[in-house]
Amino acid sequence: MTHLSIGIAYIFLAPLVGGLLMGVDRIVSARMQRRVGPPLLQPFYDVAKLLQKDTIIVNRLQNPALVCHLVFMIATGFLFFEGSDILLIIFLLTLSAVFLVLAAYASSSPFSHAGAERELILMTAYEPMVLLMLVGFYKVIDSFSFYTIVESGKPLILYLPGIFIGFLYILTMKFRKSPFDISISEHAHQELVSGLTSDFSGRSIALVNIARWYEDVFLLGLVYLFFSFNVLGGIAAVLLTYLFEILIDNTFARFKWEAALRSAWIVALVLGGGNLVILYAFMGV
Amino acid sequence: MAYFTMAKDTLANLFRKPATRMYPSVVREIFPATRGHIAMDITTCIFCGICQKKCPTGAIKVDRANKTWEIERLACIACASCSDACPKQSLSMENTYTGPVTILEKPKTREEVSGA
Amino acid sequence: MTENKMMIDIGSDEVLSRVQSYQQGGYRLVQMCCVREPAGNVPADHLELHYTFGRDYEMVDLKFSIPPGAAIESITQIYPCAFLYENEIHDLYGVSIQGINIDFQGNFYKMAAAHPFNPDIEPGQAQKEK
Amino acid sequence: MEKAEEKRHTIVPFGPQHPVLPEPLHFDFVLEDEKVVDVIPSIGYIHRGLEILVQKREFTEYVYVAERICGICSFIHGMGYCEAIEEIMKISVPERAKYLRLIWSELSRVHSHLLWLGLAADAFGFENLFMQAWRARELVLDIIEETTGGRVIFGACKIGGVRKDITDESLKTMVTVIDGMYKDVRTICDVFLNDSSVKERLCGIGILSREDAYSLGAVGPMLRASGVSYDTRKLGYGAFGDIDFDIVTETAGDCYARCAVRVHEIFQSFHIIKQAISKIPGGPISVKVTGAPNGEAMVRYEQPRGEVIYYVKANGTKFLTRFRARTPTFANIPAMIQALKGCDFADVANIVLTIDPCISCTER
Amino acid sequence: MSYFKKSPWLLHYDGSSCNGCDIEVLACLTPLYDIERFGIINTGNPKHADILLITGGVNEQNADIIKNLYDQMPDPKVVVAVGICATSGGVFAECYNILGGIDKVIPVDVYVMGCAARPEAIIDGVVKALSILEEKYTTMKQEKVA
Amino acid sequence: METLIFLVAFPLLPAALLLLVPNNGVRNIVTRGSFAVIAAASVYLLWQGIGAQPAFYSLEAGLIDEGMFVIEVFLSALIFFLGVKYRNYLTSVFVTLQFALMAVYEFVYAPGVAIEHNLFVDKLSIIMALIIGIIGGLICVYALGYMKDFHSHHHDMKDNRPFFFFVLFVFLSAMFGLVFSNSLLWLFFFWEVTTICSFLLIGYTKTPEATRNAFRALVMNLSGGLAFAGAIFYLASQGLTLELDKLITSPHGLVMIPVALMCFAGITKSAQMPFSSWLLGAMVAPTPTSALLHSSTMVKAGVYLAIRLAPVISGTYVGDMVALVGGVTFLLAAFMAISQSNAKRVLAYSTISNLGLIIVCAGIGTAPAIWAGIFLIIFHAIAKSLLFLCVGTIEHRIGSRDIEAMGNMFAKMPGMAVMLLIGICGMFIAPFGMLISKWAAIKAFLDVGTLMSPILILILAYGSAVTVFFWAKWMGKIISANTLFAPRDPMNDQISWDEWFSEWAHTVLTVAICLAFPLVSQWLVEPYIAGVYGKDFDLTKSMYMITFIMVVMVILVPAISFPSQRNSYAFGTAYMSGRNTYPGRVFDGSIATRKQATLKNYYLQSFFGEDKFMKLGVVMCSCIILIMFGVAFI
Ligand code: NFV
Ligand code: SF4
Ligand code: SF4
Ligand code: SF4
Repeated sequence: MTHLSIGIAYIFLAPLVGGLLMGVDRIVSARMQRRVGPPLLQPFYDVAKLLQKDTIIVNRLQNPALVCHLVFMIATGFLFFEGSDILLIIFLLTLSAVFLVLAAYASSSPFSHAGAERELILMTAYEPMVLLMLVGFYKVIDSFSFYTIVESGKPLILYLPGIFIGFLYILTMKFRKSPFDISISEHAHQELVSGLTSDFSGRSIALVNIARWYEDVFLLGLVYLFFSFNVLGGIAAVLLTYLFEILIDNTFARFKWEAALRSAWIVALVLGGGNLVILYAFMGV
Repeated sequence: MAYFTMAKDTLANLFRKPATRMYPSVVREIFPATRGHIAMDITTCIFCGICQKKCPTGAIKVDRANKTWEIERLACIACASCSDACPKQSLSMENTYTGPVTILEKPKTREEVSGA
Repeated sequence: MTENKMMIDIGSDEVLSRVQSYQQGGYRLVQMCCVREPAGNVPADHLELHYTFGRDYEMVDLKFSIPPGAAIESITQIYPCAFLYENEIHDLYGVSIQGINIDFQGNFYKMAAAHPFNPDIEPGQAQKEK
Repeated sequence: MEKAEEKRHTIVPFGPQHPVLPEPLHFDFVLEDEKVVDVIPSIGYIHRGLEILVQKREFTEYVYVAERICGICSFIHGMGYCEAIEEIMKISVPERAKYLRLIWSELSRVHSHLLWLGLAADAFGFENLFMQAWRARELVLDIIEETTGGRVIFGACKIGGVRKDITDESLKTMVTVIDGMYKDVRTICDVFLNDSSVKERLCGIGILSREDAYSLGAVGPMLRASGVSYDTRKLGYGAFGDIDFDIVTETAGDCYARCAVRVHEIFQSFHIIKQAISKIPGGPISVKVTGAPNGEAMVRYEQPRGEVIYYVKANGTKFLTRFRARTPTFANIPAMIQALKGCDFADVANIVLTIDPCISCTER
Repeated sequence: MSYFKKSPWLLHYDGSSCNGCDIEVLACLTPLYDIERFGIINTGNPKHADILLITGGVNEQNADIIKNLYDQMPDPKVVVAVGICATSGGVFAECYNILGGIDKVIPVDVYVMGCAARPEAIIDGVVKALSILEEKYTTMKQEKVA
Repeated sequence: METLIFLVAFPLLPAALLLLVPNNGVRNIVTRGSFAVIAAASVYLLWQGIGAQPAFYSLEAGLIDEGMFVIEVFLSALIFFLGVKYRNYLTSVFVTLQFALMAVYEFVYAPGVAIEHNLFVDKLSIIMALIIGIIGGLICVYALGYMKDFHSHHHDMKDNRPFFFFVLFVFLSAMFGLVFSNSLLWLFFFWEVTTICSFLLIGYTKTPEATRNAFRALVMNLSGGLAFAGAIFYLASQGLTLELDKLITSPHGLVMIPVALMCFAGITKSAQMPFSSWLLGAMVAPTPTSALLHSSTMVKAGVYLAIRLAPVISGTYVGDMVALVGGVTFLLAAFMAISQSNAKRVLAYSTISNLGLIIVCAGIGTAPAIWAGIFLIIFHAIAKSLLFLCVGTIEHRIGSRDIEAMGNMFAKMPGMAVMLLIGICGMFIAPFGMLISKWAAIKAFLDVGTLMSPILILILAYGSAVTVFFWAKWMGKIISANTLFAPRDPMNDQISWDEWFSEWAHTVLTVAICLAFPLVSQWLVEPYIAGVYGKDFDLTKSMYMITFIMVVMVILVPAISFPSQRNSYAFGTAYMSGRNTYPGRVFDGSIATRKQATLKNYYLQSFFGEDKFMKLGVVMCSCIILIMFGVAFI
């Protein structure tokens, strides 16, 4: 029952936490660039404003697809924190991501289209690593459930250092940070204008942003699993990870799709695959 | 392989004071030389019209007969050509810039300036 | 280093051969431009064209004039990058230039006036002559 | 079987409003996946027709218009126009004015290059670097504003000299500020030149061979990055005759080389400014100009983006017959198109920006 | 309660400017002026933007573009003309290819003067535009209800 | 037993009828009627079989055996002759060798071999029978409409529909025979009949390309047949059993060689690398052929055999090698699918890829792996068939089978678009079938217990990642719009009733099977696995609930949110960098032109080029197969 209530708590709290984290992100980024940056609550203001703004659509399918994106993103996180099978949840995450891509396809401007293609490339790039990570969890804990992993008390990070680094690598893609912010961008630094969201407006972008908050919390939940043997340490590690992602964001030039795909695959193969092979070799099969 | 070349500086920036000038809450002093806007001392003006002739945008209108001098702020590029040329030094280049105006405040006709 | 530049008056018929020889001499195209009020004993409605070439720090300017409405040959066969200048001259002065490799057909600049630097010439006249 | 290749051609309108293009410029890109197969540019979004204003403004006032050809390389436009007139009118400008012109023109080169560094960083998605480059640039702008009265439009030149003097004190502080900037700019430039993720985006991208660069008429850093050593400053116009500097060249001809050339030119300009400050003579800063020009002149200067050519033709009245500026970006466009062919869509912004396009200069 | 004041997103379009104002607008984004302090993001995309910031005047070719960008922005929206060129055509007003200020093609709400407009002036202008934006939202809402 | 014989024999009746009565009206009635009968019979078989134990029957074989031998002689002669006629001598060589082996067997060993049960039915057979009966039957119905259109589009081709339908039904009959045979001899016989049927169907149009590809299919499958014959010969010569059920329970060491040979046969038939090219070549045939070959027949025969043999090879090196062939094929075929814009080729590569995964499951051969493998067969058959049928119909409407031509589908043919989308969802999206099986496959691979585990996981990880790419971009194409309100394609209404019926039936099945898969698992798959592996097997029950909810959500959320959007937002034109835009994504281009911004998908040719990976796959898989034989003989 408690698991279920944590799941439900996720539904309500994740956007708050996600939004705050994004607010922190923007301030820290600004400070790293020697700027002052926006107020902490800026992400909420943005979404509130977007909800008030008019929405112009290009294709009738684009908003339903975005609603699906959000709904399945929430479902993903809910099931994750409710303790369901993570493997299945990852598929759900993909589903949600596919809907985002479809929304971009539907809006059919050259830029959102290219953004959609690139997003798909990114998905292709990060997915192997995500799967390998789960397999690593399973190999160590013998379970695919959040709570079994947490309760096992095993320091996953010690078993899966390679996988953790690999996951950090692709986390940068999921957080849409430089060098992998090739498909979407709310700041105007993009040959694709705003990439995926180029042809969304008002409410549509609000949906995308909210879904992103949910996603961020879910992803950090995954990070937490590596450190779950110690609650406080775990939370600290999650925050440090987040900070590290911001640092990466501010110290890298954007990669091109080919470099993103190739490097992510190699990282997954070498770090993820290597870690797995070692696990299988040493932990007995 | 030299990634993270900027990391050290970036992290250090976290602990530096932001370079931001907190305009509008803190207003920086403007350089004396800055070309901000044209100020007029109508009392000394002899309405010779030189400034009008020297103005590259035609922002100044001098009427010799009626002894009026007008400037259209929305056309003045603050080049100080007029103030350089004014034989009486009636015109001077001040270093404060002209603030923005809304559509309502936009002068329908040429703004009359006498004094400031 | 002192500046080494000269301006040479030529006849409009020797343009291509001159340009050719500069090209062979390793000169590159520096600029082309057009003036409406030529100097000297050329009638006032003529246009004067300047083709400038450079090699190292040396600069040569070929000047020739053409009567209004005359058509000239493009030099893009010799200097492909000349197309920008030629299109510009066409749009601003209404000079019709034949055989430009990338011909914008008068759409180089979209302008309120047809040939603003040469108001005498009828709008569209240059195109018609082609 | 259908022709698969043609079916896969994506046509993308790029610009005039586009976040990576600070200025309006349009391309029709034909892409296959993300490879650029064909590109058709179109310009004219900033064509104002300001050259015709010489017929409406007196030649002494036209300098304010000439300065506004472009807000980035504003100073040299004003200066070039003045010097062309001075050449026709055979005015010899006081030495001190020459030095002041030199100092300002080099300052404007520094600010232009720093601006470019920022935009380039933005184009390859390095926001932090963009911010830092522009932060450093503000220091230069402060010097400029303090000495000329304008941040981007200097308004400091006039026919026969300059409008404002710089006090020796200011010159001294200028030296200290520049010395202070060295380190700051160095750290920024080191990232440009050494960071692997930056190199990944610059090395081998948009290669322009020496031959192409030469024959397509490229100028400035674009030309020098392809290994041609050509810098109009070597003509020794103004006070450059007394200044000692070497032309910066690179041989690779790619985006990285162009970036490196600009980076080195920033430091070179610092160096030149310091030399000039140490050599600057006293004396008047302008001479009185009377009469009207008659004749024609063609002069060239080194703008931040390369060689600019001014052609002035006067007819003895206060209104000139023709003023023409052939700006470096105009000359670089064919080379840019050449470099764009076959590149990646993601590199388009990079390549377009490495010519440091300035459309307002180009179209006037 | 409207949030437009807290989160105005910009679209910057460079009309026929000389770049002077253009780079000053960009300078506003950078550390020294940092307009993100006001929640401003330079979106570069009309569909995301609330404020259209235009530098430079209107010429024959970009008149359509400006109109088009304006049309693509969802309501409520305001237009800020930055620089003398954008307000009146400025020094180029008499050129054959300049139609004049931005208000020749779209309604302008705030005029920022200066050649080039100083970053401080641009910030003032944007701040001024915010209250107009808010007003527009209120009227828009009332219209919707009605 | 009667149902079995009925299913095998009945299709021959319509086959004969359709061949002899070349009348369109009769054909329509006979085909639709036979579909109903066959489908009903296979459901009846299910009815009989649920809860029942596997049943083995011994049929009085003498006459039948003789009959089969005669047919075999006849067919071999035919192929030999065709091979010579079309100068495809390799065919003739293979068929001669094969015939020689069988003849020797017939005369030397046959008398000594006693076959106890030649027919049998178990849960796997029932599953296969359902697929063949329902999906195969639906394809035949679809073919009615399609072939009519086909010949009205291609006047240059001879209308030989009676023959076409004849082969279709013979094919079904052979497939039924194949899945019910316990005797390897019979199995082999039906195996060869399917080979020949597919040869005839691929070559149907008689164009040079079709003939060439038909021969390619023939040669490759004959090489598999040859291996099969070799297996029988070996078994007989060693005095081992020729019965499937006995074979898979016999001790490992002895039967490894024939089993390896039979796996090889399975690999050829299921178009694994290096033999995938025949299935790609088969694309020249009319769409019903492709649908049939890809979903319910032919290739499924290959994986069926592999699944059957799984218990023997499980945990052996042969099994590992089989799994590797499947794995490599799975991965590389998925890569190559990315670079394709021809819809049928995408489907083909995806089939090859999915079959690869099934082969992996078979090669691993553990209980969970087999569970996954069987479900892959089921889900794949339905969804892939649906996709082929849709592509076929669309091709006739828009005149292209290129994915890039399918933009705006949603406006032009909404029904078709929905079906296509559901079919694609079925192939890769979470709660739908293929993903459930993939999920199970991952779980199965986790516990393989050797280093195969991480290797297969890696393969799966990469393979499924690219799968998302090529399906999603296709979906994107379908829902992207050129214009806001494209007129409905008038051709939409001309789609024949048969096509509509068949496609909608498939669509419903695709969704229904996802909802019903727990039942299928409980009633059919788990009992089968329990039977073979002797232990109870049950997958996390909680998963059923989640997938059920998910399927419902995936259907409901779009269904609710779409109509609610109807008029609430204003329409605008797409963003084109500020250039003027006009309806239909047209914009003002350079040099005063007006252009359409075209949106083409990425094919990443440089990264996922077909040539590169095809070569790599052929080399790798050939080596692995050689190693497989190597370890089998040792
Ligand atoms: N192109 C150009 Fe300029 C420069 N440098 C000038 O001539 O910037 Ni606007
Ligand atoms: S030039 Fe000076 S004195 Fe003459 S009209 Fe102008 S302001 Fe008055
Ligand atoms: S400052 Fe320049 S533009 Fe303004 S009024 Fe004086 S001369 Fe005219
Ligand atoms: S107002 Fe001045 S600085 Fe701004 S664009 Fe116009 S000319 Fe340039």
